[in-house]
Amino acid sequence: MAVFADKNNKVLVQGATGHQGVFHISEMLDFGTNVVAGVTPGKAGQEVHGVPIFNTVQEGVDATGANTSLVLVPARFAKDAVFEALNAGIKTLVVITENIPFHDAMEFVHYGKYQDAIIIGPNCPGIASPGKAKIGILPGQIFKEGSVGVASRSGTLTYEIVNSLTEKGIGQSTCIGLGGDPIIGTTFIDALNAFEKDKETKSVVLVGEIGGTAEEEAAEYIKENISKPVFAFIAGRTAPSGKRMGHAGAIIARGKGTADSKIKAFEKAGVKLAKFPTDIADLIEK
Amino acid sequence: MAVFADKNNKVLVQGATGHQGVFHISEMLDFGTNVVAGVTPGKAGQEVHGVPIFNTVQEGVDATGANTSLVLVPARFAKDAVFEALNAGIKTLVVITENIPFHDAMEFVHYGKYQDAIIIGPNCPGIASPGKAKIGILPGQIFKEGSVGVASRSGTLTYEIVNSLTEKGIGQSTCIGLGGDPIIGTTFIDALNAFEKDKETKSVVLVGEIGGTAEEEAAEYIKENISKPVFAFIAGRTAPSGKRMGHAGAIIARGKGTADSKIKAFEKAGVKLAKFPTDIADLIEK
Amino acid sequence: MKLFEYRGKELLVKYEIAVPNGKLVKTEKDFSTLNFPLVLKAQVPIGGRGKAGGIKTVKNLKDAKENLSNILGMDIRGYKVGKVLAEEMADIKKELYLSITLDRSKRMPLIMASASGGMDIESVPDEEIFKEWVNPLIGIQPFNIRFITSKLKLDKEQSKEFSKVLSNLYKLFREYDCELVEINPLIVRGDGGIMALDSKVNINDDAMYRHQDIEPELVELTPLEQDAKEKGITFVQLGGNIGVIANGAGLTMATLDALTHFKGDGGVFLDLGGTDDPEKVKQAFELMKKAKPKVIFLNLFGGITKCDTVAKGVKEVITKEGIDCPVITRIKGCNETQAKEILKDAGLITGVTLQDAAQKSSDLAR
Amino acid sequence: MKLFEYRGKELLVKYEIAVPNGKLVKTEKDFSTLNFPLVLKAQVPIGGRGKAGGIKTVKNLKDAKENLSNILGMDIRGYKVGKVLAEEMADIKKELYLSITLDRSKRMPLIMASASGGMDIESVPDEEIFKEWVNPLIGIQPFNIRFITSKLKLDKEQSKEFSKVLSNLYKLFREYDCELVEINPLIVRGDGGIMALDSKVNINDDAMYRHQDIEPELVELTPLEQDAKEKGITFVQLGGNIGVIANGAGLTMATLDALTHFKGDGGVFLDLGGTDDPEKVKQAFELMKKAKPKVIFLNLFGGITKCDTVAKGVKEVITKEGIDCPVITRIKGCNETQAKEILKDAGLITGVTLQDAAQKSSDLAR
Repeated sequence: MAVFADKNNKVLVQGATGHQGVFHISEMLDFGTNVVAGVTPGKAGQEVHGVPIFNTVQEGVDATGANTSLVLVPARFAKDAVFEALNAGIKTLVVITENIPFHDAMEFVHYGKYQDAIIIGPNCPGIASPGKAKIGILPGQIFKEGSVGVASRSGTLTYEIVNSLTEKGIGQSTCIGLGGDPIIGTTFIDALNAFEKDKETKSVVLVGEIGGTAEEEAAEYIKENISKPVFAFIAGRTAPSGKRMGHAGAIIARGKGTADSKIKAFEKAGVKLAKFPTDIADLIEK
Repeated sequence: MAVFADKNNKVLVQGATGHQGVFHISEMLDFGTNVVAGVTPGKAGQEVHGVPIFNTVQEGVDATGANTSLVLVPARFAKDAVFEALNAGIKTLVVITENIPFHDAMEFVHYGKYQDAIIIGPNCPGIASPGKAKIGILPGQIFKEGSVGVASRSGTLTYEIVNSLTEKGIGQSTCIGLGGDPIIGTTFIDALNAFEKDKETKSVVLVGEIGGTAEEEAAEYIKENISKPVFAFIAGRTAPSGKRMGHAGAIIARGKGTADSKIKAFEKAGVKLAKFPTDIADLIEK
Repeated sequence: MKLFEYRGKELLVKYEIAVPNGKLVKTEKDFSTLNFPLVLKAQVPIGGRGKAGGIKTVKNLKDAKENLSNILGMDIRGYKVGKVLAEEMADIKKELYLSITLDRSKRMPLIMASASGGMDIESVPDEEIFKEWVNPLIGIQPFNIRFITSKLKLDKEQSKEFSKVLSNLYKLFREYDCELVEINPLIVRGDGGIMALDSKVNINDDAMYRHQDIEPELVELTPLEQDAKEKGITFVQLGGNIGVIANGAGLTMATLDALTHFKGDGGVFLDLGGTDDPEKVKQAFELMKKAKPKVIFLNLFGGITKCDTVAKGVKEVITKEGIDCPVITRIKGCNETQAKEILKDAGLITGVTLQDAAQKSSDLAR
Repeated sequence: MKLFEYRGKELLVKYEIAVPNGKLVKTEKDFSTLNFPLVLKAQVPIGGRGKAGGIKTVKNLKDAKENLSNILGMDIRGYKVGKVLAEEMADIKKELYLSITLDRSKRMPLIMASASGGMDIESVPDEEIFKEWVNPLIGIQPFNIRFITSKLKLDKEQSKEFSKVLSNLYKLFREYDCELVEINPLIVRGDGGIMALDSKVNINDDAMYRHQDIEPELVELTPLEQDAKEKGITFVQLGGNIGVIANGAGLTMATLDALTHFKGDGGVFLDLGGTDDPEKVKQAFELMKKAKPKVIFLNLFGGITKCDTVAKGVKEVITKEGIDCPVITRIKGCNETQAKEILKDAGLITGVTLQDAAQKSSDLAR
């Protein structure tokens, strides 16, 4: 099983012929992902690592049966790209692009709901189910098949954590980079809900950070709905108020979104918290 | 069972204190409908036939648990009323109002899909499941409990047909007035799909008319998906091209939407067609 | 409401879509600001005016005067020409087709475009027409425009121009609550610019209250239909000699169908709707009388509307004002017995069933 | 980007929301077009300026000149006042609160209003704040406005005015890609009109490219932060003395947290992001040097970015340009062994684990 990404994803890459596109198509193919199409307007007929390029998503879908899109286009074209994919019937979207105006993200997240699609991101590294598929830009070599589900608002921090799990022999079912923006399509709650249902997943790791109340809501959700053990790490315990810490979403605004509040909420929900990112593996081993 | 309307509908009426509202709340209560709330901005605290009136749909929903709305407000306020009901969590809407600009209807039909709601109408008489509930302005006395499902684009014509069924002792599971506008929320296909699943419904009557291609699409759908016998009547066999025959949707435009085309499509799909509306009962009896 | 070409073009200009230099012309003087050669075009709310002689190219003033006087007053399929648009000839390099209309099934606006413009779109093969749907929740998006534009084999500059035209045309379609906007042909000029040579703009009647800047055109309806519209009565004039009054559009259509079955010929479609207001019944009968049918067929189904209430209204009109043709009635539903009594009192013929009444009406009209 | 009050008000006026007659004042002359009494308001991108003495009421020119010179140049919580807005006193009958912000959980704009305006909204009891969410697919609708307006106990005329203000404010919020628009207080004047006495407008940085009409304010960032922004480097100055360079925002934050655990004190947050461009690594180190930390802690996780590529960049900077503080490194991931060799060559201290390196850094900085 695994969640959101597995052998059933037929992946189309929007922004396929750019530097990032070419590189990550190759990386995804190496991981075993079924990359079937690329889209760059005006470049139909070309190929990238054997993957055919189309002018429009619809043409790519019609020709290859793609059901998933990886969005790598620049921020100012991202909304259009997501709308195009949704209208062409794509049901799983992974939006890597960062710096998308959040009003754009709001619109496409709600339009995604209208189209019954799953949107992961924006401003995320994507998703990887070891042994099955990687849709995104996560480094392939850090993963190992297993039963820990990981959902995270941060990129490198997740790699760090996943890598430490793998080093200790703890494999992962699926790792989801949810994205560091204030508006994201798939939240901790969506991920928890999917992991709870997934037979392959035995425990869940959440990697949170300052800003917003997604962790607090996840904690409430865990209390009522999640039977599997949940572990968490929260970044930004020492971040000052009012400063944007790298991610657009990582900001303590008007006293809301502190790491303390998130840590307390998780503790109340029985979630075990790690002090250092690399501690998670030890917590799970216990 | 029955479809769309039964004892589970807790009905809120938007435009409750107007002439139509007051009259039809009484008629619906007589039919046995669970009318729980009315909404007219500025009239909170009043009652109509014992039904409490609220200023907003949200207040009505919060106080009464209403899950269904009957929209009786004037055309220029209809879009706002539908949006308000959808945002308040109403999941079944019956929009009686006619002359709603179709761009407004397009927007609320798609927004209804986003909210996972069923919208019947606009420009329709509503829906009645004899012995269970009536949500709309159909005359209560013509119905009889039974197993024929009726879906129709026309009001009085449906009453005529239902009445002739009842006179011959043939009862109905649910009668749905789909509405006479070019843009409607629930189509023949939606109705057929619901009737097919409904254990109480044994056969289906479709009442179509000129304009659009809803009947042709229904015919295609019947071929593939419907196992129950379907009967139909099409109005407007002698209507000229380009003239709007009463309903906004009843127009043959650029050669499309003729009764002939619809009749042929139904015949191909094995649907039995009545020459006169009052013949349907005879066809079913056979 | 269908706008005349020249008024549709005023809207195009408002949305920054270029049209030829032109104006309505009535007298010689009106030509003074225009450069020959010109095209004179009869303003009628239907297509096919070219074949009917409503479009003429003129090279000089003499030519223009002669043709103008021919076109003004001309009858084009029932429409008398009252207005003529004169436009300067355009330098046509390419003719495209572009329209936005309503897809009832998908419940979305549908964009259609073709590189084969200038002819009736019905006669263009399907594979040469490119279609794109716009979701009303998000409106037109760059990818919609890109798709259509990419199919038309335009060069880069033309594509850019065409994209603007399409984007603006969609705006017009939405903001003016249109049922249809069609430009055929939309031309590429010698200098690469894009220009609308014709316009069909059809605004949703139900939304006219939002568009007070658009003066209603009165030419679409017959005088009686116009009269009915003002009174809020649904009234359509047809070719035959039997006037049908019923309540509800579907029932009225079904009644006309029943007449046809018995070789009768419907002349008026009059839908009383849900009314049981005697005043409205009276107005309806008066309108019907003005249409001078040979027979009137009144078909009522009583639901929320009580049959006897309508019958009383009918009786009052007929006894007070008289009627000079036979009236066949067929009454069914709520309080039908009382209604039948009332109408019998008023001397009307009552059919037992719809078939029976339709047959009687058809026989009497022959 | 947070706009100064006066520039927020320019936007309000653009959206037909009334503000007091006023202008920026620098010299005596600037007061000539204003009617006393006036309010002088320091323009800073933070709240609480009233308490800090940044707002003064003045009755005459003498008063005004004196207070203006006091306020200009004043330091308000780290912001030097460079601009003062003078506004005519308004006739306040009632003070309301109105804002539109982003609800991250619902992923929708959130309207908040209260009849208790004029004070910090955080101190208004929850039950006196009325909330309404706007779905971005359909935008603000009459029912949203009706709900908020009905709660504020306004009379009919005021309600109508307030509805317009809210509708226009939402337009501004959407069209200018705002994160926040807040008017506190929004007053009802003696004559019944509605007027904005203050404005907070915060535009999403990621959308600034769509708003070329808005000149960026430079006051929010420290000079080094501004420099970093121009170079596209994520750089935040904090209170402490340890400079942290890591790749990825979450990892950088976690590194700061680890320092704190060992009683270290982060002074710079520098996120290299996904780069392995030696030029960018160089720029990052140069910026860090300018911030004069006591210790630099470089924490790298190599994923797609190879550790050795970054290490080469670091080595080059350090060997070419030197560095005058200890650099502790902790390297993990792709090609970590090679990277460690390179950095050792460059004379840097390598920690084995995150904890180890954080402890070393903290100890050295003490």
